[in-house]
Amino acid sequence: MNPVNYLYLSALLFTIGATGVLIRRNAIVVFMCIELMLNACNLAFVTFSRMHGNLDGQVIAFFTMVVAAAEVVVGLAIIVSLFRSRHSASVDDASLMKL
Amino acid sequence: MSFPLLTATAVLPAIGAIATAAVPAARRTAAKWLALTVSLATLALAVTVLVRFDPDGGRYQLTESHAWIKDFGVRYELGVDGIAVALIALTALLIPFIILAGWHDADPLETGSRRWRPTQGFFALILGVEAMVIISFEATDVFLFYIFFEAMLIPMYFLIGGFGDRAHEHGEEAASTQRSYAAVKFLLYNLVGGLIMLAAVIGLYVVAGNFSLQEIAQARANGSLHMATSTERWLFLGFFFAFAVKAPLWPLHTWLPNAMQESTAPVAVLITAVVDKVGTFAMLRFCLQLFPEASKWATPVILVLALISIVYGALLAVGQRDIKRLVAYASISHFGFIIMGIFAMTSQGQSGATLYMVNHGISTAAWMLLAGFLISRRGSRLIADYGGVQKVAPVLAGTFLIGTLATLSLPGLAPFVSEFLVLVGTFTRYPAIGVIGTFGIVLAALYALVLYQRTMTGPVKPEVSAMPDLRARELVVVAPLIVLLIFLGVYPKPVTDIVNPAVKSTLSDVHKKDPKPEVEAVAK
Amino acid sequence: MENLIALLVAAPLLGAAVLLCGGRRLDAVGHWIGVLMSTLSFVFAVILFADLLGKNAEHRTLIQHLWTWIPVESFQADVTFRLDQLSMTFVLLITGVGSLIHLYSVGYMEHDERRRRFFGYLNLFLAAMLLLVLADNYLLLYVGWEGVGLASYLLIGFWQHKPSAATAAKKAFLVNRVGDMGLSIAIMLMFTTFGTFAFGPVFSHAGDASEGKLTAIALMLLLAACGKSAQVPLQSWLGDAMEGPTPVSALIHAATMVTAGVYLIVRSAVIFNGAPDAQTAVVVVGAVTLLFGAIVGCAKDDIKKALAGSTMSQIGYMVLAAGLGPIGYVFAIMHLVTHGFFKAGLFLGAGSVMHGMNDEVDMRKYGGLRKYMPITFITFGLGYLAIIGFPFLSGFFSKDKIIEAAFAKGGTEGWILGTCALVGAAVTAFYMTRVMLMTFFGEERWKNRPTRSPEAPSAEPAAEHRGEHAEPHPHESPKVMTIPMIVLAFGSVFAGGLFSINNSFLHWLEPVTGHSEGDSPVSAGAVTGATMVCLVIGVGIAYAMYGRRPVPSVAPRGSLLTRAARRDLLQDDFNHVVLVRGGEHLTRSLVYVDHTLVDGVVNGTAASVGGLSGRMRRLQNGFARSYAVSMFGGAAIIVAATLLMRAV
Amino acid sequence: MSAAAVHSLWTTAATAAEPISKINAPKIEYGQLSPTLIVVGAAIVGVLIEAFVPRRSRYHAQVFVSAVALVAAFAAVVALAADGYGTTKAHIAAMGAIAVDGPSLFLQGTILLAGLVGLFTFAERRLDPAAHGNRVDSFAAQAASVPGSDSEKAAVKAGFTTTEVFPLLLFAVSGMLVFPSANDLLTLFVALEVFSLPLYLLCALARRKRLMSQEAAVKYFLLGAFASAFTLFGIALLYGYAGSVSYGTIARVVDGTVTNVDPALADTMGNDALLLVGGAMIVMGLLFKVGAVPFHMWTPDVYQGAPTPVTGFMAAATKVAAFGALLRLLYVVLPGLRWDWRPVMWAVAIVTMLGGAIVAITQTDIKRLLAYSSIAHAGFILAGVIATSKDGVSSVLFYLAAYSFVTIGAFAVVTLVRDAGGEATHLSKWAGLGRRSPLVAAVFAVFLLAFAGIPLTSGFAGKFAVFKAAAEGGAALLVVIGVISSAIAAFFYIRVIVLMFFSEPRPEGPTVAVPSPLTMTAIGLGVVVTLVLGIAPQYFLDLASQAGVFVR
Repeated sequence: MNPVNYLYLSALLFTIGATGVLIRRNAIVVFMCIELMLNACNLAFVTFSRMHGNLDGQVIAFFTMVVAAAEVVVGLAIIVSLFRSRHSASVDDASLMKL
Repeated sequence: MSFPLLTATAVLPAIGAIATAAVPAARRTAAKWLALTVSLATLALAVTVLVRFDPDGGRYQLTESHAWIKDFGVRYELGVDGIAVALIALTALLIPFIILAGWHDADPLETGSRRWRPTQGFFALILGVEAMVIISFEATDVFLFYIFFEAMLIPMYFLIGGFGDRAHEHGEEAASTQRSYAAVKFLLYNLVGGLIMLAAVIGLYVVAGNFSLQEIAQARANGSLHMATSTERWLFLGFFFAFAVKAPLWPLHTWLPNAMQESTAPVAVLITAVVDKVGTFAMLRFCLQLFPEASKWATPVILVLALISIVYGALLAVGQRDIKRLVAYASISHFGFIIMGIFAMTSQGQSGATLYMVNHGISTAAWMLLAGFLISRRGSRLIADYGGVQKVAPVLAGTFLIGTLATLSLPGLAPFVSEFLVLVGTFTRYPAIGVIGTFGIVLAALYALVLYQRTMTGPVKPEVSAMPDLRARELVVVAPLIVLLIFLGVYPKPVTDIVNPAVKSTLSDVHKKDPKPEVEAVAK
Repeated sequence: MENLIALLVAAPLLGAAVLLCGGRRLDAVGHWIGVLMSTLSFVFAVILFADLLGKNAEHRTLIQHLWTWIPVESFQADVTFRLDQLSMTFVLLITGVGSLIHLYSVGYMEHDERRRRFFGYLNLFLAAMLLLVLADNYLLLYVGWEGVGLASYLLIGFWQHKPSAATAAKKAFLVNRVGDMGLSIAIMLMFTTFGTFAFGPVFSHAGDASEGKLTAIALMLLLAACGKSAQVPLQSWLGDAMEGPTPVSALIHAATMVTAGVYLIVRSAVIFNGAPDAQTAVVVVGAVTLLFGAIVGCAKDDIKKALAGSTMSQIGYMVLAAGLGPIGYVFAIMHLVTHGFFKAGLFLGAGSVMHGMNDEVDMRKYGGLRKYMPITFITFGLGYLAIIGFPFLSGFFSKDKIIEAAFAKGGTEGWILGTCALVGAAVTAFYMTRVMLMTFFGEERWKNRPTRSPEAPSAEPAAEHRGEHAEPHPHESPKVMTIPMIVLAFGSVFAGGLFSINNSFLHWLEPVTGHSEGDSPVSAGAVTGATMVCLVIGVGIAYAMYGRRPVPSVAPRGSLLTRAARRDLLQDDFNHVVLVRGGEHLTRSLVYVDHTLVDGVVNGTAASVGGLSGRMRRLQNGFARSYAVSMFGGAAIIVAATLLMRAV
Repeated sequence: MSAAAVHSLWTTAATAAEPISKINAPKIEYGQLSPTLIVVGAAIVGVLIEAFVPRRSRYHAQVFVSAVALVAAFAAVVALAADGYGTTKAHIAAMGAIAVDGPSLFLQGTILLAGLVGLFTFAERRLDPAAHGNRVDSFAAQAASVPGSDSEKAAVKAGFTTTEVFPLLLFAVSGMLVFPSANDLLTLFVALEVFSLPLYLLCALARRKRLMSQEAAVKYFLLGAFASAFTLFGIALLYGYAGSVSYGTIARVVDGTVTNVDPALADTMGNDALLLVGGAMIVMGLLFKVGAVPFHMWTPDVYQGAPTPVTGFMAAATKVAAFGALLRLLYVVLPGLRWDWRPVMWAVAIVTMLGGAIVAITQTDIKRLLAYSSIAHAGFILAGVIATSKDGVSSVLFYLAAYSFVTIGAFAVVTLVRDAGGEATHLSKWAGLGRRSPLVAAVFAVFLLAFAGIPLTSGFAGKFAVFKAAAEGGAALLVVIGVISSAIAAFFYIRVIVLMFFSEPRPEGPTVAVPSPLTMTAIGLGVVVTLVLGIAPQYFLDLASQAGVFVR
C-alpha cells in the first residue's frame, strides 16, 4: 500500500485537531485536540521515515512524545489551577483581559 | 590640532544645562544666575567664532572632524560658513535675553514634591535647546545635523507643554490641557517631518555611501556621484518637507500659532526666533547643496507656497484676537519672505534671506518679549482687553511701537534691509512674484498697526489704568535689542560682508547666476 | 562745504533723539531744544544756499558720500547726499517754514503736557523730510519717504486717546504704504533695468532703456506720488489727517510732506520725459485731483477740512504741471514753494482762530471775527488773496504760469487741461472766499452759545484747561504764534513776484529740471485775462451766497453734489464697503479656513487613525479561540500566498 | 542523540559492511556548549535546592546560584567569542546539532545578560509591602492554592514564596540559548518547548491579580502549544521533502546541490508543496513567538496578565531567541527560497508595524501599551530580517541587543508604580507622575523616547541600522512604511509622557516604591545601555557586524 495515504491520514488528523482547537470550549478538550495534532505530526514523521528509508523520522517521533508528555504536565497544571479558581474549564470564561 | 572652538560653543551650554538642572530645589535664584552666566559665556565664545571667522577665507572654517559611527558612515564633522556664523551669533545673542525675560516665568506656583524643580528645569531646557541649535548650525555631516535637528524637539516640547502664561482666562486646568495639546501638536508635526527626512537620509546614504556634506557636494559637482533625477527629487522632497514643517511653510504651519500662543513669551521667542531658523538654514545649506537640480525643479512650487505664506499669514494675523497668535501668524508671513528669498536663487535674495533670519530673530524677540511683558501685567492675551496703555506706560508703549515698526519693516530698522533685498532678489528673476510679495508690506503695516492701535491707543481701559511701566530688568532686555535693530538698519554691512561669500558659493553649487540688467548703467 | 549737508539732517535728528529719549526731565526746555535744532538746520541751509549762489550754474551740485549701506554683489546702496538747486529749494522751504511752525507750536501746544514729545516728532519729521530731498539714490529717498510717513503717523495720532485720531493716523500710514509699494516696485524695476538706483547713473542712462520699462517705472513713481501727495485715487487720508494738531496740518499736510510727490516726479523728470504715456497719466491725475479737491473744499464746514481740500487741489495743480514735462516742471516747483508759504499761513491762521474759539472748527459757528483777532485776519486775508491768485501776489504768478503751461501742452489735450485749470481757479476763488466770509465777516454766530455740545469730544485736551463749554471769548493769539504768521504772510505776498523777476527761479532750477517753452495756442495775456475772469466769477458767487445773506449755523441739507462733497465725494464710503468690509470678511473666512480646513485635515487624519485603532482593537476580544482562529487564518493565508508565489 | 548520528547508524546497517555491534559514540564539544550546559546544570541544582534546602534560606541560595550560573555562562560566551568561535573558528558542534558561530554567540550573550537583569527583577523583594513581616517578591505565595482561599491566606501568613521561579527562569534561558544556535529542526523544536514550558508556568505565578495571571498562562499555553504543533508539522513536511532535518542538508537539497540523490529523495524533491508549506508552517511558529501580526494576539493579554518581571524578561529574551532562530532558518535553510518567502515576509512586516502601532494608540493599560509597542518593534526588526544581507543580520542583532535592555528597564519601572492593589498599570493612574517623582518619570520617559526612536537613544541607532539595511536590500517601500508607523507609534509614547509631566497629579494617585539595589541595577543598566548605544554605538555595531556571519 502506498505510504502516501498515511500522509493524507496525518493531514486529516492534523486538520481535525486544529478544527477542534478552534471550535471546542473546554480547555481540556482543546488541549486534547492539540495532542491529536502532535500525533498527526508523528504519523507524518514515521511515514516520511519509511519513504526515505532512514530512521530520523522515527527517532523524532519519540522526541515528540516526550515533549508532548512534558506539555501535558505543564498544561494540566495550569488548566487545573484555572479550573479550581473559576470552577470552569471553559476557555471562553477566561476573558478578563481584552481590547 | 587646535582648540575645538565650535565644539566648545555647543558643549558649554550643554554642560550649563546639566549643571543648572542639578541645582538643588531650594536654590532657584542660583539656578537662574548660573544659566544667565553660562549663556553669556556662550555668547563670548560665539563672538570669538565671529572674530576668528575670515569672510574671505575658505568656505567652511574652524572645521573639526572625528570618526563617530563608521558603520553608518557618520563622522563628527563641524564647520561654519558665513551663514552659519551669523545664525550662531544670533542664537548666542538671543538666549541671554530670553533667560532674562523669563526670569520669573518658571517660579513654581504650587509645590509638588520636594524634588519637583520647575525653575531649574526651565532654564536647563533653554540652555539645552541652545546647545542643540548651535551644533546643528555647525554640523557639516548630514546625519549629525539630523540627530540634533530631531533631538531638539524634546526640550522644546517640554518647554512648550510644561510652562505657560501665569494667568489664564479659562483657569489653570484648561490652560494645562491646551498647553499639552499645543506641545503634542508641535512635537508630532516636527516628528513626522523628521521621520520623513529620516527616510530621505537613509536613501541618501544608500545613494552616496556617506554623510559628509562637503564630500557629497564635491562628488555632485565633479559628477563622480550621479543621482537619478527621480531619486534626487524624492530625496529633496524628504529633506524639504522636514524643513518646511520647521520653518514653517504654508500649509504645514498650523502648529506654530498654538505653540506660540500657549508657551510663555520667552519660549515663543525661542521657537520662532531660534529653533525655526534651523529649518530655513537647512534649506539653504542642505537642500540646495545636496540636490541642486531638484531644488531648481521644485522652485516654482516652493515660491508659490512662500507667496501664499506671506499673504495668508499676514491676513490671518489681521484676523486674530489673541496677541501671541497674531505675532505667530506675522512670523509665518515673515518665514514666507525668507523661503522666497532662498529659492529666488539670486545673491540678493539669499543674502537677504540670511539677513532676514537674523533681523527677524531680533525684531520678533523685541516685539514678542514686549508683548509678553504687557500680557504678564494684565494677565490676558486678548487684544480686546487692552487700550490706552500708551497713556499709563509710555516707555512700554514706545518700545512696543518700535517693535511694531520693525515688524512692518520700516526703513531705518534692520528688517527693512533684509525684506527689500529679498524682494529685489526675487523680482530680478520672477517679477510677478516679487510684485505680489510687496503686497506683504502693506498687509504687514495693517496687522502691526491694528495691534498697536487697539492695545496702546484710545481711551484708557480701567483694567490697565494701574499698569506699571517697564521695570529695569525688562528695559535691560529690550533696549539692547532695539539698539541693535537700529544699528543693523543703518549699517548692515558687517553682516552682509560675512554672508555674501557664503551665498556666492551656495549659488555656484546650484549653477545659478544673477540676471543681468537691461542697461549696464554702472561700469564694472 | 559738502560736509554741512549731513548736518542739515543730523541737527533735527539729534533733537528728536534727545527729546524722545530724554524723559520728563526735559519737559521744561524740550520745545526750545526743538526750535533750536530746526533753526540750526535752517542756518546751515542758508549757508549752503549762499555757497551754491557763489558757484556758477553747472557746479551747483554738491555730493556727500557718508558710508556704504547695503552692499550685495551688484546691489550697492550707499548713504550719499546730493544737494543741487532742486533739493536746495526744498531744504530752504522745509527748514524755513519748519522753523516758523516750530516757533508757532511753542505757543499753540503750550497747555499740552506732552509738548516735549510733540517737538520730538516735529524734529523727526524735519530730519526725514530733509533726508527725502537730499538722498542721492531712490532707496535712501525711500527711507526718508517712509520716515515722513512715520512722522505724520505719529503727529496725526498725537492725541492718541481720541480713537478718531488713532484711526486717522493708521489710515494715513496704510494709504501711504500703498503708495510706498509703488516706490519700492519702481526701485526694483530700476535695479533690473539699470542695475542701480542711484540718481546719477539712472538719469544718465535713462535714454538707453526701453520705453516700456520707463513707463512702468514712471507709473510706479506716480503711484507713490499719489499716496504721499493725496492725489486721486489715494487722497482719502488727507481729510482725516486734520485730526492732528493744527501746526502739523500746516507743516506736513500743507507745506512740505504732501508736496513730496511733486518732488519725486520732478526729480525723476528724465524718466518721465522718456515715458509720454506715464506723463499723460500724471496730468490726468493732476487735473482730476485739482477739481476733486476744489469741490470737496467747497462743501466742508470744518475750516481745516476745507483747507485740506484746497491743499489737495493746489497739489493737483503742481502734479498737473509736473505732468506737462519740461514745460511745467519749474512752475510746479514754483507753485509748490509759494503754496508752501500761503497754505502754511492759512493753516496757522486757522489754528489761531481755533485757539481763540475754544478749538471750534465749524465755520458756521464763527463769523465777524476780524475785529477780535486783527493780525490773524490780515495774515489770513493775505494768504487768501495769494491762493486765489490775486494779481501780483505769489499765487498769481505761480498758478498763472501753470495754466499757461497747460494750454501750451497744445492740441485738444492742452485745451482740456487748460480749461480744467481755469475752472479750478474759479472754484478755488469760490471756496476760499467762502471760508473768508464765514470766518471773519457776517454776524457773530458764536455769541451766547457754548461752542461745543458737551457730549462731543474736545478736539484738543488743552481745551479742557481753557474752560471748554463756556461761551468763547475770541482773542488774538500770543506773539510767539503771530510772528510766524506775519513772516509767512510776507512770503505769500512777495515770493511769487521775487521768483518771477526776470525768471530768476526758472534760471535757478533749469539746470536740474530742464525747461522748454511750449507753443501756446493762446497768448499769455489771454490766459491771465481768463484767469482774472474766473477769479471774479468765483468770488462773486461766493459773496452772493455767503456775504449777502446770513449763514445758517447748522448746515442746510444742500444739493446731492454738496452732500456727496461733504463726504469726500463718497470716496471713504467706497473704501469702507469694498476694502474694509471685504477685508474683514476675507480675514474672517481665512481664519475659519485655517482652523477647519488646514488644521482640520491634520486633526482629521489623526482622528481617523484613532478610529481605526478603536475598531481594530475590538478584534482583541479576549477569547483564546478567536486568537487561535486568527493564527489559523494567518497560517492558511501564508501557506496559500507562498504556494501562489510559486504558481505565478 | 542527534538525528545525523542515527542516520549514519542506519546507513551502516543497510550496507552491512560492519557488524552492528560497532556504534561510534557521538562526539560532543562540551567546551563550546558550556554556556548552555552551565545554565542547565544550575537549573538542576536549583531544583535540588528546592528539594533539600530549608525554606527560609532557599531564596538566597537560588538567587546566588542563578546569578553565578548566568554570569559564568556569559563569561563562557565571552571566552568563546574571544577564542574566535564567533568568526574564524565558527563551526557546527555536537554532531551537527548546534552551530557555534557569530550570531549564536552574540545572541546567547544578549540572552544571558537579559536573563541576568531579569533575574534581578525576579529577586526584587522591597516593592510589595512585607506580608506579616516577611519580605515577599512579586510571585504567588503558593501557586497551587486557590486565589482568595484560606490556604492562600495561610501561605501568605507563613510568608511562603515561590522560589521555583529561579530554576524555571534558568531552564527557560537554557532553552533560549539553544534556540538560535540549533542547527537541525529537531533541536529547534526541542529548544522551543524547553524555553516555552517554563514561561507558561511563570506567567501563572503572579502574587496579585492571580486570576488574570492564570488566564494569561492558559491563553499563552494553549496558543503556544497550537503554534508549536504547526511548527512540528512543518518540520515533518520539510523532513519529508529533504529526508533530513539538518539545516545543511535541507539547504543543499533546496539548492539542488545535494549529492547521491536516492529515488525516494528525488521523488519528494520534486514536490515543492512539501517544501513551501513546511517552511511556511515553521516560520509561522517562529512568528508566533516574536509576536508578529496575525500571530500576535496572545501578546497583549499575556503581557498584561503575567507578573511584570516575567513580562519584561519574556518580552526581551523570547524576542531575541525567536528572531535568532528565524534568521538562521531563513538565511541558512531557506535562502534558496528567498523569492518565495520575501514577499510574504514583506506583507507580514508591514501589517505588523502598522497594526502594532495603530492599535497601541487607544490602549489604556501601560503593560498592554508596551505589548503593542513590542509588536510594532517586531515589525521593524522583520524589516531588517528581510534585507537578506550581512548588514541585515548585524543590524537585527544590534536592534535586539538594544531593544531587550530598554524593554526590561521599562517593565522594571512599571513594577515601581504601585497603589493598594499592587502595580498601578492603568494609564490614568500615571497622571502627573512627573510632579510626584520626577526621576522615575524621567527615566521612563527616556525608555519611551528610545522606543519611539528619538536620536541619541539606542532605539534610534537600532531603527536606523535596520532601515538602512532594508533600504540597501531594495526595500524602500518598507522603510517608508516603517517611518510612517514609527510616526504613529511616536504619538502614543508621547501621550504617556504628556500624562506623566503635563497633567495634574491625582490626589488618590499611586505611590512610587523605592526599590532595592537589584531593580535599581536593572533600570540603571537599561538607561546606561540606552544612552551608550544611542550616542556611541560604534563598538557594538562592530561587534554585531563581526558576528553577522552564519556558519552552514
